Amino acid sequence: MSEWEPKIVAFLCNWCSYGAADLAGVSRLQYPANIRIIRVPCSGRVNPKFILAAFRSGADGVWVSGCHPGDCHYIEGNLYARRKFALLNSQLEYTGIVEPGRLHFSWISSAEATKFAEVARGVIDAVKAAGPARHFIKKQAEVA
Amino acid sequence: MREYTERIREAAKRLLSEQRVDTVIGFRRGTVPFMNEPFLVKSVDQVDQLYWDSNCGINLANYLPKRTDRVAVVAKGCDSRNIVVHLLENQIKRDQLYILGAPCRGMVDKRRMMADLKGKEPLHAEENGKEIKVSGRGFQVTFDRQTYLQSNCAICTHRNPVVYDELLGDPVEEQQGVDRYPDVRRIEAMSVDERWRYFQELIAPCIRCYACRNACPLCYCPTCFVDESRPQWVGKTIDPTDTLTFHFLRAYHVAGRCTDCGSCERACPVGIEVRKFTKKLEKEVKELYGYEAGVTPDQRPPLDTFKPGDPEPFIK
Amino acid sequence: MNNPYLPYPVRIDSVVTETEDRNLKTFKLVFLNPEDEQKFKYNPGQFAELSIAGLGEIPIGIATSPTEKGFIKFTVNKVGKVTNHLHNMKEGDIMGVRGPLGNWYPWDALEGKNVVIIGGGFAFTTLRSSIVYMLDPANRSRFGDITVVYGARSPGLLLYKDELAAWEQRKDINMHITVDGTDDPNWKYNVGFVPAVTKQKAPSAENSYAIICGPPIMIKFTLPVLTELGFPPERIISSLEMRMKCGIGICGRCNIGSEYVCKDGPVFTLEQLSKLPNEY
Amino acid sequence: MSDIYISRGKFPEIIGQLMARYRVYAPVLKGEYHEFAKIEKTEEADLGYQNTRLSPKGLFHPHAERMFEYSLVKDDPQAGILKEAPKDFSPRVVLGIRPCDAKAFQLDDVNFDTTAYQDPWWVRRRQTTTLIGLACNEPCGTCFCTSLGTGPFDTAGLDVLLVDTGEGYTAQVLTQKGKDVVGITSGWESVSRTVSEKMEGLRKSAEDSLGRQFDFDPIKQKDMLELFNASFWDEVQFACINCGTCTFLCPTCWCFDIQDEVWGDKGDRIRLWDSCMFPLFTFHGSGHNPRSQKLQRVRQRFMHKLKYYPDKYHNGAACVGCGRCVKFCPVNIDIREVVRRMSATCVCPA
Repeated sequence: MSEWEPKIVAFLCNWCSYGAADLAGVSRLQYPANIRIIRVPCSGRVNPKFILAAFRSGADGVWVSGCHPGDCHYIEGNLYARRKFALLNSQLEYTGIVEPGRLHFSWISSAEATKFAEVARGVIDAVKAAGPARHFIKKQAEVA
Repeated sequence: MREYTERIREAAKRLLSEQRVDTVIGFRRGTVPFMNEPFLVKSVDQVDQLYWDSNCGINLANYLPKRTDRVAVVAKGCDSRNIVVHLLENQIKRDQLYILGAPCRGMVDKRRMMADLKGKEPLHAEENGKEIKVSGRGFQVTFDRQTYLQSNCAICTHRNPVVYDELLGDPVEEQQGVDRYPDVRRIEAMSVDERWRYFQELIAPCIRCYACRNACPLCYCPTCFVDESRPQWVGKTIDPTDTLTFHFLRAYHVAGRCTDCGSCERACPVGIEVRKFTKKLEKEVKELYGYEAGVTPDQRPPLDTFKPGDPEPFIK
Repeated sequence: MNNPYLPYPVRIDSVVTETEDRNLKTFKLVFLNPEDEQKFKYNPGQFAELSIAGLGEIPIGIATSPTEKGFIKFTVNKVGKVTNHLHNMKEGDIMGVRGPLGNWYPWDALEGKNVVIIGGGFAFTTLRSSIVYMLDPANRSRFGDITVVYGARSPGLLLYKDELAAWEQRKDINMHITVDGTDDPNWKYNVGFVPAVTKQKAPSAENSYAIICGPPIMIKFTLPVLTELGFPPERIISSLEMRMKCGIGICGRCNIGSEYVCKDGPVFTLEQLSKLPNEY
Repeated sequence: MSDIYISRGKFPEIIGQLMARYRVYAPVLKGEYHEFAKIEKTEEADLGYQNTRLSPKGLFHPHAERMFEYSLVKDDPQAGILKEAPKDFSPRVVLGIRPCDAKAFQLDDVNFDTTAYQDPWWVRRRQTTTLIGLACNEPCGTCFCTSLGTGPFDTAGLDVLLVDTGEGYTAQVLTQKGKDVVGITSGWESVSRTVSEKMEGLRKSAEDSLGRQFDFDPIKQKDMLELFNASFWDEVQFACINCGTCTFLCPTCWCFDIQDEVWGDKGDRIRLWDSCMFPLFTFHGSGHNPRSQKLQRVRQRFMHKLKYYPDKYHNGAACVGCGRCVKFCPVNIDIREVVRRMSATCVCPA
């Protein structure tokens, strides 16, 4: 059997991190292929339900990336998102739903292809260290 | 607390007959011990049904959103904070409200008294100052009110209403030096697997009746996320992952808005300490953004605003 | 024990888009097991639960008549989770059908009577079933005059356009097709709302029954017209819609007063409805 | 068959004998409350209980249960075709059920087991289950069974009725099923006169303590629409928060939802309790909701139990007076008060 490879869902802002991913690709920067990208219009669009849905569906890790504070295409979407994610992040760890190393947030501009590849590698390493998702996966309903 | 009964009746009578308000929301005496029923008074002849004692733990702010009449409402400290939250969220207008502030010494916890009765059924309960006399078939016990406060009331730091039009009694002394979060710290200190097990066991008895959600004044969404079908975020059965998703998101939806009124926990028919979910968020909001829900009528709720320098140690 | 919740497996034989807004499609279904077709004996006016594994079930009126053999048809409006998925299904796909369910138009009572059928929009499905049933050579003599008033908002929103045209040519049925409005210069039928057209065509109430299905607003304004024409409440028949799950009077969802719409209905006379709470 | 008796000391042996042949469900203390659960050891059964917090309806109609399973694998010829989910229908005994709850199953039978349709899961569980009841010597303050045609010693729906007479239990065998279960047990003796007198005394004191708390009959006579349009619903409904506590705890609330759940390429069709208190219950696909208002939903619950059901089945109210909704309603809506209002001779206009 081949070695376990984590599945990571990445919600990337269309105006920055998604562009960085594109640029990283065009620039032939290397990072492992564990990341499934979902393009969103803004990190502020990432509803916490999306993140829970990813984990419920069996994602081993989730990564949300948006524009640097002050650079939001919609002026302040990422600043609202930052508060939202701060609370979500701590509550997910508090309830034991998400172990440390599974949920990641970053600010990456569209020019930062190198940072994108670096963070991607970091995210993958951290999720690998956390191991396959165990806690919060919806399988067959536990009913009579 | 019973002394408020007369004052509530007097105020209701006055406000209705002077046509200051169209209705009055208070409680009437329950049909079983330790329970009172939220009650809408529409005319002066109903006023004498109004009642107050230490079993008025249901948050009356829950009955305010979308009301169109001029309404007087009896409000404890927590209720008044939820009224502030409603005002901030445009659920009701200040000028249609007449707030009868009830400085509060805490509501009693039916569940703990029942537990200490060890299966004996209380048939009558009468509150007298600091004591609650309970009697049933062949027994009589006296409970000390203070000892049997709801756990949220025991750590309450806003016993006096924060907004009101008149007070039903002199302000009570606020509790000083209260440690609000020993239980949160205890859970924080656990390992991640222990925390996971702790919350799994906590919600195991849940029957998905949504009493916690519906007793909460903050849960007024026209369609709750559990009822959405396209996409369906969460299954409707008592599957543990679905039940946890519900409790997690319910708590998250009240982050920065929850006043720790304890209605959710009080309403739960199976005795789940659902505040274990909300209190951590309350603590985080206080630590990260210095915000306490429902205390400041002129400050936006923490998730409806931001500061350029908000802490972001978790972001790469 | 026979399990009334278990759908019969069926194959989608064809899909026809009925209306120009593409929100209504007719699905022709063929039973995978021929013996299931024998068990699925129905009367015009009944409905069935269409079942799609992974999504759920929807109660839909049966659009075919029992005189049409070898298949059943359902015309489905695209509104929710199941119907949206169904609209994307193709010929050859497997799904399920559970039924027939509910009661039907009172065919015994209608025997020897004139039948006035009034329909609006996509509520024409079980009415189509009824018309085909009555026009069947084996049945036509059992009924008196058949009058149909059928309206839609525009010509493109009428269902079963080919059949409507064919019925227009027949002598043994009085067709009054109408639209609320149209800019089609070649439109050869009526223009006007169903209540107005009903009033204008004034079908006789003598020895007659009226079956009326359509949007609530149409029913609301047509009922006074029928009363004026002399139809008593016990001779005005309608079919209710309710949210349903089990379809067999057990799950409790479609309860109105002492009736379960799925089992005791969906067909009620106006007289029966007047004795029930109006929670529908 | 005349009544039989067993001393308290020997009773655990009876439970043991039952467990050897049946799956035995009994009240088990979990946390602060009892609930019916399958017992593995005789001592788990706690017949000293008052009543369970959740009604035992879950024994026949679980909160959520898998009805069908199916594959969604693309090339599987059976994909999308529903198959009945396997279940354990081996014989079982429910020990210590209260007469009110047993009566509730009878009331529910007319819904699940009709001439037109039989709910296969309900019916099979009913067929394979023997109910050994336990009379209520000390009814709760919230009980009102005697006002609705049942009672603390009622035998309706039971196969055997036990009465705890202090030093032991008497057993009244009521059906063939009851005979069969008692037949495999041993250690019974005949009922002495003292025990028999004691039992009568217990019955009388239990029934007297309940009294007749309201008169249900006038509701039967009243016009449905008059009750439906009565003005008191406005006051009844005010406190309601539209949670599902009353319906989920109620032994005669059977309404359910059916949901499909998919995981990977497999799926289940599941049925689960639903509540007429929830707005979604009647929400049409079109967006129309015939019971969009709280008042309509509160009225539906009480009317269904107290008027629609009696009118449909002529079987009395769909309420057995167990008092669970009274005890656990978070806002103290008391069905006894509602019955009194509904049965009051003058329903005065608003």
